[in-house]
This record gives sequence, C-alpha cells and structure tokens, in this order.
Amino acid sequence: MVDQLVIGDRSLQSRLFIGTGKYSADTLIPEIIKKSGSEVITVALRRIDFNSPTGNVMDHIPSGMQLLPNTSGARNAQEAIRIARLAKAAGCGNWIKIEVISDNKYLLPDGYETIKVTEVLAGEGFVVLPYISPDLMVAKQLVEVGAAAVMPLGAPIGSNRGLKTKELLKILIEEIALPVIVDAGIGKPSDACEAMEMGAAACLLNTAIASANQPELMAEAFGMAVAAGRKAYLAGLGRSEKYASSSSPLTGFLHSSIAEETI
Amino acid sequence: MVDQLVIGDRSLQSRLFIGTGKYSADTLIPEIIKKSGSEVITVALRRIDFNSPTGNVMDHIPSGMQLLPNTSGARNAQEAIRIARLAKAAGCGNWIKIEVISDNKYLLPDGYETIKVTEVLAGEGFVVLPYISPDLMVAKQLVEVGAAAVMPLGAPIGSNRGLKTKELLKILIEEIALPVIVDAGIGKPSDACEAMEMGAAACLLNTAIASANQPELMAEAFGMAVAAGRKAYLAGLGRSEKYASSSSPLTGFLHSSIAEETI
Amino acid sequence: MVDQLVIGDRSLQSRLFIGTGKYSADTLIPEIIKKSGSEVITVALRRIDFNSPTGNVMDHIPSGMQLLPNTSGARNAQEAIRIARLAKAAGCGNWIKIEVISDNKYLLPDGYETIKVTEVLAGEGFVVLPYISPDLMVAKQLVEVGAAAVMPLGAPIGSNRGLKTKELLKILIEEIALPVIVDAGIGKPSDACEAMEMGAAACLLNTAIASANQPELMAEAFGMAVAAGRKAYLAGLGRSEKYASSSSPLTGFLHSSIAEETI
Amino acid sequence: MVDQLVIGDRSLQSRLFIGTGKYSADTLIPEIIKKSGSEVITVALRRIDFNSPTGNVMDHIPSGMQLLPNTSGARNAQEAIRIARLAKAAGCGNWIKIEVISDNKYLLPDGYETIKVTEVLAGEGFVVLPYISPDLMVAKQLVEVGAAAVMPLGAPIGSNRGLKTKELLKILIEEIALPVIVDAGIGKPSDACEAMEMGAAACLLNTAIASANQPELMAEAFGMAVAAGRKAYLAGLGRSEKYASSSSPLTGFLHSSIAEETI
Amino acid sequence: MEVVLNGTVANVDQEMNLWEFLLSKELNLETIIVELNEVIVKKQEWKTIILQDKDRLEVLKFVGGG
Amino acid sequence: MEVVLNGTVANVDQEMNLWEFLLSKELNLETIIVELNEVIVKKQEWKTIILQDKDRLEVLKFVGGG
Amino acid sequence: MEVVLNGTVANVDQEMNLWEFLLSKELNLETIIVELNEVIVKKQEWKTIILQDKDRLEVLKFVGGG
Amino acid sequence: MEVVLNGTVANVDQEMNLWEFLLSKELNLETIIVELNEVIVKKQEWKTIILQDKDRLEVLKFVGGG
Repeated sequence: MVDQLVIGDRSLQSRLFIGTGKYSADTLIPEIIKKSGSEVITVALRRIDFNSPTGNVMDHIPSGMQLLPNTSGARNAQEAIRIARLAKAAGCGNWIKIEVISDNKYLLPDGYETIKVTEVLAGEGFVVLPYISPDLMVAKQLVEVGAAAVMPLGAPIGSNRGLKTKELLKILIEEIALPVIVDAGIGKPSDACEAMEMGAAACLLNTAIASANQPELMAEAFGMAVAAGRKAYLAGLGRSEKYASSSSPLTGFLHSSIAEETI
Repeated sequence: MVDQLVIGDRSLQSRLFIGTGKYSADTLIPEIIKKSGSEVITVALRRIDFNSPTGNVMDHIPSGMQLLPNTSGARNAQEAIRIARLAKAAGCGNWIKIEVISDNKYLLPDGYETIKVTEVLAGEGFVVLPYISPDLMVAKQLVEVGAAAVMPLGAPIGSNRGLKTKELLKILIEEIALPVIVDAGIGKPSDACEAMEMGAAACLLNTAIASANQPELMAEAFGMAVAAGRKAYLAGLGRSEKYASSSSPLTGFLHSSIAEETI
Repeated sequence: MVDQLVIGDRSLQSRLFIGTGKYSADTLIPEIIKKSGSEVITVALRRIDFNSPTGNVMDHIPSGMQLLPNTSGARNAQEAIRIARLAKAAGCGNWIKIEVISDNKYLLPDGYETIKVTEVLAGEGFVVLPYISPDLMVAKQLVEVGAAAVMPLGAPIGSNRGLKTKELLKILIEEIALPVIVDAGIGKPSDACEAMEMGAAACLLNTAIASANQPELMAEAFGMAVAAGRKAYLAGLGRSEKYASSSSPLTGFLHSSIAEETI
Repeated sequence: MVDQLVIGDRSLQSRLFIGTGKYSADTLIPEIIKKSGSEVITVALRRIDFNSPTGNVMDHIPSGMQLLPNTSGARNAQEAIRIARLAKAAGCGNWIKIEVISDNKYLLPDGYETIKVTEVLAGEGFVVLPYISPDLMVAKQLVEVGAAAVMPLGAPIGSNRGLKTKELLKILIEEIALPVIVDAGIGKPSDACEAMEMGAAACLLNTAIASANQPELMAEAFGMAVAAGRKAYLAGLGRSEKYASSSSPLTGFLHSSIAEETI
Repeated sequence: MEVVLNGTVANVDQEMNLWEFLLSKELNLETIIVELNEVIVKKQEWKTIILQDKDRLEVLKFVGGG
Repeated sequence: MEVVLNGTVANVDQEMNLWEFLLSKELNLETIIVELNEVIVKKQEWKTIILQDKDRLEVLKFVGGG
Repeated sequence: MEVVLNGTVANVDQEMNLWEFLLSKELNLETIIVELNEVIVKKQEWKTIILQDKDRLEVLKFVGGG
Repeated sequence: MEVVLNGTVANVDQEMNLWEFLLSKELNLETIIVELNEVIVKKQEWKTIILQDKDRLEVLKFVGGG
C-alpha cells in the first residue's frame, strides 16, 4: 500500500511543499520543482507595478502542480479574506495558505485573526492551511473551525534556524488530528528529515532552497531528506540508550575465555 | 562529474557503510544491503562454537560488496593485529576496521593502541579505517602512520544517541585531510544527514537499522538521508539569520502604501 | 545603585518566585522560603473537603511575602475571574496569576481566554501576571490590556524539562516592554540561570524544588542560580567564538623564537 | 558536615578555579579573586622581554591563594616538564596544570604527551592537573600514572562556547575516580552551573570573566553559579517527565465535580 | 431544609445563620472563604445571614499551588 | 476623469471600458486579476464595464512567495 | 593425544591430518579460518599437516558485526 | 664575551657574576627565575657564578595565564 498524504480532495506522493520566492530568476523554478519532486507550491498576490513591469510567476509553474497562494501582506483577518477571494477568483483553485502578520521583525503570525479567517474561508469551501505559532490551543480551535491542516513554525520565516520549537511541534503532532505541516525556519535537509521522523505530515520551505549556492541541487536534497524522514517514521526508530551495546557478538573472542566474563 | 568517495583503490557511489550485527536473522541482510544502496559492509571474526553451530554471515553478502572486517574483541594492539591478519588470510581483502576497546560499558576506543595497530597494518598494505574518539591529535597521528580514513564516534556504539560530539567532529572534518567517516551513535536518518551536511565523507552504522521495527525500510531511509546530506553539502547551505526575512515580496500590498513604510 | 524588579507597587530584591504545591508537608514551606530568598509565592484556592480536613497553607507563609494566588482549575475566562475575585476577597492582596487551561495532558494555557481575563481584572485594579505560551502576538495584546508582566512557559508545567522554548522566549524578552517571567518547565538551577542571562526579569518554579531529594538545599541552589544569572546579564556576557583564543600569552616561550612565528 | 573539594594536601571551599590572562590590567585581579571567591588561580611562565618590561602578575595575587602555574607554550612532554620544574623552583608550590598543545587553531591538547608528563611530574611529587580532551581512555591512564585530577575541555580554550562535549564529560564523571574539573570553553555562569549539576568537581575558566563588560560582576556571577550547581548536585535533581504534572491540586475545583473526572 | 455545600447536598435541621452553620462544620473560621449563591460573603456578615432552603454555599481555603 | 489605480491617481481622458483601459497599460491580460471598487471583476465582464470617475481599481498578479 | 581447540581441550584418538580432524567436526570447510599454534594455515596445507599432541587450534568464521 | 640571553646574543664587556649581570638589566630580582645552560640557578647562587662566554641564560617571570 502506498503512503500518501491526503489534503482536501488531493492525494500527494511528495510531502515537500515549496515556495517560489527569493529566486534570482523565476526561470529557475521549473527545475527546482522537478528536482524537489514537490507537488504543492506557494505563490503570492501583489499589485502590478506599472513603472517596472515584470513577468508572472505562473508562467513558470507546470500545470498539475497544486497551487497554494498565500495571504502574505495581510495584517488582519479582513485583508487575508480579501486576498484569498482574489486568488480564488484568479483561477488558482481553492487552496489557501493563511498568513496574518503584523510583527515585521520576526514575522510571527497572529493566531486569533488566523482562526477568524480560517472559519470564514472554510465556510466558503476553501482548503485552508494556516501558518501558526506552535500553540496547542490555537491549533485545537483551527480544527474546530475547519482547517485542512495546521502549519506551525520551526523558527522565524526565512531564518534557516531549524526546528527551534521541537518541543511544541511534538505536542501538536501528538494532540492534533489534522496533518501537521512544519512551515518556516527549516534551514537544512536534516531539519526537514527530523521533522518527518517526529511524525510531521509534510514540510513547507522556500528560503532554505532559494538561499543555497546551488538551489536545484538543494531542492533535490530536500526532496530526498523529506522522503527519508517519512520512511524512518514509518519504519519505527530504534530506542536510544544510555549505555553502549556492541554491534558485534560479545562471545567467541580469540583471547582466553577468562576475559569473556569481564564483558 | 560524479561525486565519488575514493578509499584505497575503490571508488564508492554510496557514502553509507553498514554493519551486519544484531539482526534477528542473517537472511535479512541481502535486502538490507539492496535497500540501503550501501557498497561497504562490516563483519566480525569469531571462534566457531561447536556446541551450537550456526551459519556464516558471508553466505548472505553479495559478491561485489566491499568487506570491512572489524577487530572487535581486541583489547590491545597485538590482538587487533592478529585478528586483522586472520581476516585477510580468510580472503576478506585488505580493508580493516580497527576497534581496540577495553572499556566494556561505553565501548570507547583506545586511541594510542589504535595508532600502533594502524602503523603496523598500513605497513603491511592494509586499507586501515580506525574507529576513534573525536580527538584531533589522535587523528593527526593516524594520518601520519598511514590510515586510509578516520572514523570518529558520534555517541557510544549502539546507543542511537546521535551526533553528541558535533563540536569535535566539525574540527576533525576541518583539520584532517583524510575522509572523516562518522561511526557509532547515529540513531536517526536526520543524524546521518546532518553529519553529511557538516562535510563528513561517509557514515557507518548498524544498530540504527537493526533496531528499527522495519529494518529494510529504515535501511532505505538511511540510504536516502546520507545521499541528501551529501547533496546539501555540495549545494552549499544558506546562512542562518537571527531575524526573519519574508519569502514573499514586501511591496505591492493591496492595503494603503502608508503601511509599506512600516515594513 | 541596587538592581530591583518592580511589579505593581512592589520592589523586589529576589527574582525567584516559588510555588507551594507538591511538598510532602506544608511545614517545609517556611524553610524553603528562607533558603530560596524568594519574596513572591503562589497559592491555589480549593473547596474544603469536609471528609478529610487538612491545614491551610497560609499558616506556613510568613507575613511580608507577596502572595500570588493562581486561578488553577479555571477552564475559561469566567471561572478564572471568579477565582481571582474570591482570592482578593480572602485578603490575599491584588496580585493574581492567571491560568486558563483546558488541556489536561500538557496543561498548556489558552491565550485568548487569558487575554479576556487579564483585561477584566486589570480593569478592577488587579496586578495581573498571566501564564502563557511563548507567543509574541498574545504577549503584545496582554501589554495592551494591562498585564503587569507576561509569564511564558519554558516547557510543560511540572515537567522539569528546561528551556525548550528558548528561541521564542528570547523574542518575547526582546520585543515586550513588560517584565518577562519564565514560568513552568524549569528543572535545574542552570535552566533558571540561563533564563536570567537571556534577560528574563524573573523565574517562577515549584516542581523543580519540590521534587528534589533535599528541597531546602535545592531552594538555596535556585536562589543563587537566579541571582548569578541576573548578575551575568548585567555584567554583559563575552562573545562566543568559533576558534580558540589562548588565555596565556602567545609570545615569550622558552623554546626557540622560530616556533613563535608558527603561533 | 561541610562540602569540600580535596586536591593534593589542600581542602577547598570554592569549586571555581580562575585564570589571570587577558585582563586589561593585572590590577583588576585582586578584585576578581575577591568577588569570585576562588581559592585556586592559574599563572603562566614567560621570558622577560627586556625591550618592554612589564610588571609581574604575582604582585597582584594575595598570599593564601593556591597557585596553579600552567605549562602553556609547551608543544611536547619535554618542554612541559622543563616549565613545570622552573615554576616549582620559582617557589610557586608543587601544583601544576599540564598543557601540551601543538594545534594552534583550536588549542586542543595532546593526550599521550600529557600522560608522559604527568607520570614524570607525579613521580617528582607534583600535584598534577592535566588539561585533556574528554577521552575516557586517556583519563584512565592519567589515573594510573598519578594525576591529582583530570581537566577535560567543554569547548576550545577561550571560545566561550559552553559544554559542547557534555556527552563525554558525563562519561568521565561517571567512570573516573579522580575529581573531574571542566576546563576551557565555559562561557556563561549557566554552563558552569550545569557542569556542577552533572557532578563535575570544579570548573576552571578565564576568558568568560575577562571578556565580560564588567569582569568583577561576572566573577561574582560565576562564583555563585558554581556554588549553586554544586548544591543542586548534592540536593538531587528531580526527574524530568514527558508530560505535564500540575503544581496545584487536581481536585476541589469550584466548578461541577463532573469536570473533575475529565482531569 | 437543604443547602448545596461545595457541590453536595447538606441538611440543615433548624434555622441558623451562616456563622452557626460554619461553626457546626468544625472549621477554622479564620482561614476560609465563603461564597453564597455565587456572591462572596464577608466575615462580618456571616452572623446576619440566615440560611435559606436551596442556598448554594462554596466554602474554600488556600492550598499549596504553583 | 480620474481613477485610483493600485493606490495612485490615474487620468482617463476619454470614456473607455475596463478592457480598453487595461490594454492601454500594455499588460498581459491573461495573467492579471482585477478588482473594481473592492469587487472582483471577471474577465468576461471587462468589455461591458465603462470606467467611472473616482473608480478604484486594483490590478494584481501572482509573484513568487513562500 | 590432546589438542586445544578454541580454548578447550579435545582428544584425538588416532593420528590424523588437519583436514581429517576438521571434517570430523562436521564443519563447512569452505567458510572457516584455521590458526595452528598462532600461525594461520592455508586451506591447501590442511591435508599435509599431521596433528601433534598439545597443538593449539583456533577455528574461526565470520559473523555479523558492526 | 657573548652570552645568549632569552634567545638573543648579548655582549658582556667585563667579567661579572650572574647577580651583577641581572642587576645591570634593571630587573626586579625578587620576582624572576633564572636558568643557566638549561639548569635552574637558585637566588643564593647568583653571586657565586661567574658568567662564561657562550653561556645560555633564560630569565623568566610569571604572567597572566589561564
């Protein structure tokens, strides 16, 4: 039986979600997608700047990818809802990543506004994936109001700092019935691998790939690391022990059997 | 150009070395090898027990694998040298993993005896891979006496505790011209992935796979995690930052442009 | 000039707040207070059990201590407000520790109920110290509604797990203008010392002392560790460096001056 | 009964050993000693520079302090022995800190040269305190050749990086019958406190105090933190738990007793 | 008549004031807090309040907590 | 007449419908999203809507984001 | 006569060569390693070596190890 | 004649003992350690030792160290 992640009406083979921001050129994106194996990709909605017209990121995203527009820029529930509806109207489908942020230094999300947005949009038939702090009570309320998953942060957005909130992430994974997707802060494939070993349903990242010297190669590394972590979770990690235990037999040594008692 | 690890006269595609100990049945080994993609495998030498004859692990190791017999059981240089010569005489080839251990609780290696063994066996044409504590001066002397690599521990053998000696491993990787292979203690694929990201040349492990609920699946996970970590090292990890940096543009929001200054 | 922590109308010399729960006998409490040097102590309000009457913890708390009743048992804002008013009516003074918890496994607080309680009680003239998750946006709203301090958790209540939320605690300390008091999870004096080094205003703990083999001695250890951490914060920690830097001069060695260049 | 550390023929109340290097002026040293409460202090031996004569650090060390000259600058056993004998001849008493270092980047010690020095000097009646890597086998041999204590590093000298070798330090403390003194790398009072909680006999540090903005205040902080950590070790730390356990009673709530079952 | 005391029914045979009732429960009146029908009752009022049928009483005290 | 386009005032000299206006801005009409007075306008409606003085237009597109 | 086999004494009733002795132990001769008096003995020599009283034999094989 | 003082050559014009030589260097004699040809020389011997050509002198003191 194949291990799949089901979100909304979609079954996903890959548990790596990627972003499209911060690349030196959008033309890199198709290769990043291919190497990462990702099936879900985030985009943002912005005003056209008539003074410096640029291309549209959509031109570089192969059809078949699940688009995940975000509400970045929204500082409250109302703005987030407006952006979500625009994205849907633009034919991006009904998935939406909720970001409600008024803290401009650490870009930490506003849980209460996020709950309000989620309730409204879930009611309108959106598949809602909210970006949150790893707060159990916020996550529990998001379950109640119809979120499709919860996406707690490992560290501040774009910081590449890793799983700094491990203790709280583990609690969410244990207590929340929805998929827990670690979003933000993952900096190394080993971070993503560890999140999956802990039982995360998926990882969403952008900066860790975009800030690498060779983004395509890093995308491949993350794709493999996420898959490896998932397999490890399914395989069941061995217990960690205080003392050593020999990998080789402790009997049948060449030297005198007296020694063996001492072992 | 393909990324290969060259040790002795051998070029290796896989940077995962595995052990053959602690399996419920040796018959699992062929599948473990296949799933892990490993090309180097350790074995131990022991007296035959005429009261309970058992099979020979060699019957389960496909030809083409690089055998890496260990000197487990040796408590000093002399015993290790004797075991190494027996292994070579048995047609195992000229690779040898040096283990000289007299501490039976944490199975920590004796650096000085290990240097002596390495000097003698390197002189006899062995490809010597010594298991050591992450001690820079011991590693430097092993370079001088002809080791083919150094294999510092991440944590005690079989403990699954992970990269507890990270600080010292990084120093060895930075200062030692030989391949640094992290041996012992690795418990999770994310540990192995991180070791490779740090610049380790390879990882050697046994218990982490053998103690999993599904060893074959865990073997596959480790194979992927080691490859992912290596790719991440080659791709060049992005810097980690104190503050957040948005993955989405910080201009062109729908809301009034006054807000933008505040960002 | 003396370093003092001012909360409400009170100036405190000691930055260690302690609890009165989990002791084998309430008669231990006076000695615990004395050894810890603490000036603030928490108590809980409960129904009298007429079937097994027991003493009153108040009989063991010296006058002069600042009482900090908690709202433990409250599952929502309304229950917390009721308990707070009862505590005040009982002559406990106007300090109150807000605990609103409906999660019975990890005892994690409900941020938005806590904000509601804080607003009401601050309006009634209480000095409100809310127990919260280390969530920046919740902390910011608590500032707005009149909290006297914020008390984020280091780890779940009574777990002795330490500063597992360090990353988020540092952000609160940096961004919140109120005293940040680390409450819950501290298990070792070194945890409390580190919290103070990070710039926490104080530490509140109970289980770490009550669960020690010798609680009085542990109380003394915590008192000293908190004071040490505060002094270190004021003294300004030295930078940590990647490479070594000799504590002894690198010139004037006995051996030939040629060697000196190499150093 | 008073808790004392006995080394050689000396009983020490303070378990903090300090260095005299890196201060802006030697005149600071008396106050540093006083504030830290330390009774053991390290010094180095160097050639007089006739071109820039400077004072002698001895003029600033109160009598009654236990002097601990180090062999800094020694690159091998022979040089260390020569320096040790000179220090003794200079009337510094018979304590000596062995440093044999040929690695000039991380200043990591040479274990086997250190063993040789220790054997010779212990035979001459020195009280030998060797600075070592946290290597169990090296420590065991130092016990055999007559060391008075072992002084493993927490991180490279002067790096302020903390207890990066915690895993190995714990093993030494558990397995070695001599006092284990954590030397090098300690950067914060919380590091020193934790080392003592782990069962270290003492801590030796220099840079962490000398590199502080206010060295005298930092000296006081370290003195308190080391004492606190020792008391915590003697008091017996409480166990850390996966789940929360309430500090307040879980019965007798005001709300209906139905609720209590759920708790 | 019946009152609800700390969530359980208690019988009161004759008319008595709150102070007499609490005294009958052998409590240290110094250290308790009393709530009658969700309203806090100050000590000085205890003797002036006559218990009524169906009164809901909460009698509380402080215990160790964190 | 004047309209507010993406937060800044723009002049419209002659009467034109939304489609003509957008065309005049040299945009790739395939990939833009248009909001008129806070109401989303579908592509098929662009030609039927005549711009009015003081109309508030938001013309948006998708960009890279995380 | 007696030989020491893997650390324990074994009796050898009649003269036999190493190959015959090993065969008598029902071993898979393909996969074993033999040391006689601390000297490794190659397979091709087994038939030419006659066991002597007090010979010390180590008969080894490979097992799983890490 | 010449002596090597702390690794560098120094001239000594006239015959003098170790104490006189050190004095000429304006040192605080209380706090120094002297090694002559790799042998430690005690203070009380300084006046009795006459410097010879090619003597190797190390004059040391204690400095701050960790």
